[in-house]
Formats: sequence, C-alpha cells, structure tokens
Amino acid sequence: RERSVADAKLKELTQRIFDTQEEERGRVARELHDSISQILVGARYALELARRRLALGHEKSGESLDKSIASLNTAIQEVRRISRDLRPGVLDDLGLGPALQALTDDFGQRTGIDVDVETVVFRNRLDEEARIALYRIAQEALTNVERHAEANHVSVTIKGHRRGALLRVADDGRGMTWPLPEKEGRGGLGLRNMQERVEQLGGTLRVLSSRSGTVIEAEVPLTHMLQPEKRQERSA
Amino acid sequence: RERSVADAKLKELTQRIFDTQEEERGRVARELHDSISQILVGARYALELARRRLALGHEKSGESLDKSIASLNTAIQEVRRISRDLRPGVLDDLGLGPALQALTDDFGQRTGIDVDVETVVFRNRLDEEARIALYRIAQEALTNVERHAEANHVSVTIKGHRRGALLRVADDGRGMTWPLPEKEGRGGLGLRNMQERVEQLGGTLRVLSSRSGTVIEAEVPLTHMLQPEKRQERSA
Amino acid sequence: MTARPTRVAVVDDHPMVAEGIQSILETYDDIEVVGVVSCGQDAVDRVTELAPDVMLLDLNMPGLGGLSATEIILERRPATRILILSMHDSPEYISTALSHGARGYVLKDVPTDEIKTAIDAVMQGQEYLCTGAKRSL
Ligand SMILES: Nc1ncnc2c1ncn2[C@@H]1O[C@H](COP(=O)(O)OP(=O)(O)OP(=O)(O)O)[C@@H](O)[C@H]1O
Ligand SMILES: Nc1ncnc2c1ncn2[C@@H]1O[C@H](COP(=O)(O)OP(=O)(O)OP(=O)(O)O)[C@@H](O)[C@H]1O
Ligand SMILES: [K+]
Ligand SMILES: [Mg+2]
Ligand SMILES: [Mg+2]
Ligand SMILES: [Mg+2]
Repeated sequence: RERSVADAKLKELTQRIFDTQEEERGRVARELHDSISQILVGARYALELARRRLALGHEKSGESLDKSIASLNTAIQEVRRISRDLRPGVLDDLGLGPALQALTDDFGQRTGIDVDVETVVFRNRLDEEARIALYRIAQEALTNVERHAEANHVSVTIKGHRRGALLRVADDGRGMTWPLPEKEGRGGLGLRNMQERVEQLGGTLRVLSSRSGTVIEAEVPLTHMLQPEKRQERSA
Repeated sequence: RERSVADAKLKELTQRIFDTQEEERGRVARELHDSISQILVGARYALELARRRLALGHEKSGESLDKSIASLNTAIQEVRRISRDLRPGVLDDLGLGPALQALTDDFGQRTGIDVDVETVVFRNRLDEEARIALYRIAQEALTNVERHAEANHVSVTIKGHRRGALLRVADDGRGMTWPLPEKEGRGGLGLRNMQERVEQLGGTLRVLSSRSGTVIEAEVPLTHMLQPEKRQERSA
Repeated sequence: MTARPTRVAVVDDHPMVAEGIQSILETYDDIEVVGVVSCGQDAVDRVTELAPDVMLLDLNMPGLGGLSATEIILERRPATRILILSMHDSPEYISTALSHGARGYVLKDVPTDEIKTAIDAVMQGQEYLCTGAKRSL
C-alpha cells in the first residue's frame, strides 16, 4: 500500500510538471498567434491600402501609413514583452545583478510592495546554469511574496563569498508553517522547484519563516563561479 | 527504499524538464528578440522612409512601402512558425489527426524525406492530455528520424481500437541497438521522455528496431478517450 | 552647425535594420553615411579607415558585441562618438553602455527623428539618453 500511495503521488507530481511546461508553451504560442500575428496582419492591410492609394495618387495614403506604423510599434512592444518574460536579455548580457534589479523594479511597480536590491559585487561571475537557476528562484520567491505573504517590504540580496554565492529574498509578511504540513491533494510546486534547482547545482536552499516574515536563502558552491580569466566573451 | 527510488526518478525528470524548458525559453526569447524584433524594426524604418518621401512628394515612396510589406510578411511567417513549433493551434482546434498531418507536411518539406500519414478515424476522441502527449511523441520521433535514421521514408499512423488509441511512427532507416547500450554520462532525452509521457497516461511505449528501420508505437488506454456524449464543445 | 556633414558609420548585424537606418540618414543633408558594417569585429577593424564622427553601434551582435566593441574602438580611435542602438529598454543597459564609454543610447523603435536628434546631441558634446527607456535612471 505504501508503494501505491507513493506511486500515485509521484504520478500526480509528474503530470503537474508536464502540465506546467505545456501550459507555458500553449500560452506563449497563443500570445504569438492571437496577439502578435493579428497586429501584424492588421498592419499589413493598412500598408497595402496605402500602397494602392499611393498608386492611384490618392491623398489619404499617408493616413494608412501612419496607422500601420502605429500597429507596428504595438507589435514590437509586445514581442519585447513576450521575449523578456521568457528570458530577460539582461540576464544573459549583463548578468544576475542587473537582471535582479530589473526584476524587482517591475515587481515593485506591479504590486506596490516596497522592494530593495543589494548586489554585493563579486569579481567571479556565475556560470550560465547558476545564473538562470538563481534568477528563477528569485522570480518564484517574489511571486510567493505577492500571492501569499501580505508583506509591506521585501529585500533581495545577492552576494559572493569564499564558498560561493548567496541569494536571499526576505519579506516582512505573515510567514508560514515550515516545513509545509503534508496535505491531501495538490500542494504548490514553487518551493519544491526552488529546492530542486539548487540541489541541481550542488547547493542548498534554506527556508526560515516566522510570524514576522519569511526568508529564502539559496546558496551555490564555488564550482559554479567562472574565474575572471575564463570569463567568456559576452555578446552583449 | 521503494520511495526513494521513486523520488530519485522524479528528481531526474524534474531536472530534465528544467533543462529542456530553459533551453526552449532561451531559444524562443532569442528568436523573438534577435530575429522578429529586428525584422519589425527594419519594416518600420522602411515605412518611416516612405512617410517622409511621401510628405516631400518624392516618387520613390512606393518602393520603401513595398520593402516594408515584404519585411512584414517575413515577420508574420516567422511568428507563425515559432508559435506553431511551441504548440500548434490545429492540435487544440481540430485534434490530433489534422495536427499530425500539418506536422508531417512541414517535416517532409524541411527534410525532403518522404512521409505519409494515415489517420484511421475513430469516433471517440482523445482527451487533451493524451492528445498533447501523442503529438509530442510524434514530434520527437520525427526529430530522431531526421537526425539519426538516414531514412528514405517514414509513415505515421494514428488509429483507435477497442482498447484505446495507437500512434505508430515507422522509418526505413539504419535502425539502432535497442535497448540502448548503457553509456557513461547522460544519453539522449528523447526516448526517455516518450516513455515517461506514455506511462503517465497509463499506456505503453514499444520500440522495435532492426537494420531495416525503426518503429515507435505508443498505445494509450481507453480511459483517455472521450465518449461521444461527453465530448467537449470544440472551438474548431 | 558644422560646415561639413557629420560622418556617420552604422554597425548592425541585421541587414534590414542597417539598411533602413542608412536610407533614413541619407535623407538629411548634414549627414554623410561613411560606412555600413555588419559585425563588431569589422567595426573595430575599420574604424580608423572610416574615420566617423559618430558610430551607431548595435548592442547584440554575434561574436564581438556592442559593449566590448565600444571599449576597443575607443582605445583605437578615441575621437569616435559612440551611440548605442538597441532593442533593450531596461535602464541597466543604458548605464552599462555609458560606463563602457558610449556617449548615448537610442532605442531602435523610437521614431527615427530621434536618431538624428541623438547624433546632433553627441556632436555638440552632450550625452544622449533615449526618451523611450522603461524607467528613468
Ligand atoms: N513568502 C511567503 N509568505 C507566506 N507564505 C508563503 C510564502 N511562500 C510560500 N508560502 C506558503 O507556502 C505554500 C507553498 O508555496 P509554493 O510556492 O510551493 O506553492 P504555491 O505558491 O501555493 O503554488 P505554485 O508555486 O505551485 O503556483 C503557499 O501556498 C503558501 O501558503
Ligand atoms: N529513428 C531512429 N533511427 C536510428 N537511430 C535512432 C532513432 N531514434 C533514436 N535513435 C538512436 O537512439 C539514440 C537516443 O535517442 P534519443 O531521442 O533518446 O536521444 P537523442 O536524439 O540522441 O538526443 P535528444 O533527443 O535528447 O536530443 C540516438 O542518439 C540515436 O542513436
Ligand atoms: K540589440
Ligand atoms: Mg508559489
Ligand atoms: Mg532525440
Ligand atoms: Mg543585433
């Protein structure tokens, strides 16, 4: 019986992992198809109209032109948003510090929660895997703060030290029971995924929570730091 | 111990999905940013040039207009391609048969490999989970044919029978050693993911391979078929 | 205004963008496009020969990117005024570009008049930061 309970749970979790992946694919595909494609097609109609009017020496071709310039602008902004949501260029081009800065700025604006970032600059850079993992962890931690914490303030810190790098997201919200009580049905994937991501890097995740708030700390070992001389040429 | 085996498996799967997901996110984000955005910006420059020329009564504004219509068309096609690769609208709107038809058409055109599809129509439809899973399996199987099989011909069949539904992808290529010889490090993910997806549905994956080709069969049980009366309103 | 036209070089790996900017700049009498180059390495190699007053430099290019190219170009020919052209609207890019020695930063999708405004500004010794960036610095 132990086994079949574990199996069922495993199966459910597996399904949820596939589901979230497919959900994201579906969402992005729809955004591209329903939003971007339609705007572009609209712009093209306006353009073709302008073209025809121009050929006929019609005076209103300028108007259709303006219309299609406007649509094009909307499309460009939407493409930028979708691309950045998938993976911000800042992260690949400028590194984790600037990416966290951009992430928290957006977060603060969207939620109205007061947020500060501290980047203790360190010479050794994180490798790509660690950079992405820590970014995703910060992203998920902030989503949790927004959805569950009822916090007034969050602070995000990233710093390097002798043994590696440390990301810390601390809020002053209501806190939670940690470890999470075993519940029937589906718990969240967020904390579990953070854990998984850090373990993948050979690091550790710490969760500290009390009535005065929650702290998430992800620590990544030195093996994921690039030596300055090994630093890759960035295409930034 | 049973439990920890299951845990390890889940962990591995999670990590595999993270890897492919991040790879895909990065790729799509870059395609959008480096390709689509640039095409759109190019189209806009051409448009602004046309606008300026028009205002000056310049005769060449038509030319810039044509250029920008051409760019816009390229952008529309590229957006469509990216969207369809992520999740084809046909799959959600029309079902697995038409989606496989579209997939193989693309495949044939891109690779020059001769491909045919047979859909033995069945009244009971697949539920969403099964539809997506079988589509991904066909996609991965075709990718493998393209990359490894050196085949001249592939045939894709989907049919329903009393016990469920069967997807079959058969090529006449070089074949492979099956089961794959245990190697150091991590082998490919494709076949493992197919396996995982089918198991998730309570189905079975069969791989048959010889020097005259490879056959992949994925079988999904009746529980994933919607009864005609339970059939959801489709948006087709 | 200077008597002779401003010499501008355009560097972008995307042909449609490079060509578009070139055509637009050519409509101004006080600008001369002295070269269109499609990668960072070529920009570095040809800066002395082209001798531009202003170099419009794309940020994301395969191989040598705009930021590293900026540093090398300024070592070779410090008189070059570098204006970064980019799709990225996060302010982090702007401050990084300036810290690498660029004189200005223009978004690719602002109205093209602004590119001209930016060129004029850096020619007058001013710094030019685009109006379209998502947050102010
Ligand atoms: N910062 C926080 N403050 C208060 N409670 C939190 C915080 N972060 C997480 N929690 C609690 O822990 C639970 C589990 O979080 P987790 O991120 O794993 O799942 P979720 O957010 O509920 O769902 P998902 O992340 O899968 O969308 C939450 O439901 C919430 O009750
Ligand atoms: N249709 C086929 N014909 C011949 N060999 C095949 C075929 N499909 C798979 N193989 C062999 O099986 C191996 C494993 O396939 P699998 O899809 O699991 O991984 P992969 O294609 O190598 O990598 P990935 O799918 O993760 O990108 C391949 O490397 C190839 O040698
Ligand atoms: K760019
Ligand atoms: Mg969560
Ligand atoms: Mg494969
Ligand atoms: Mg570029």
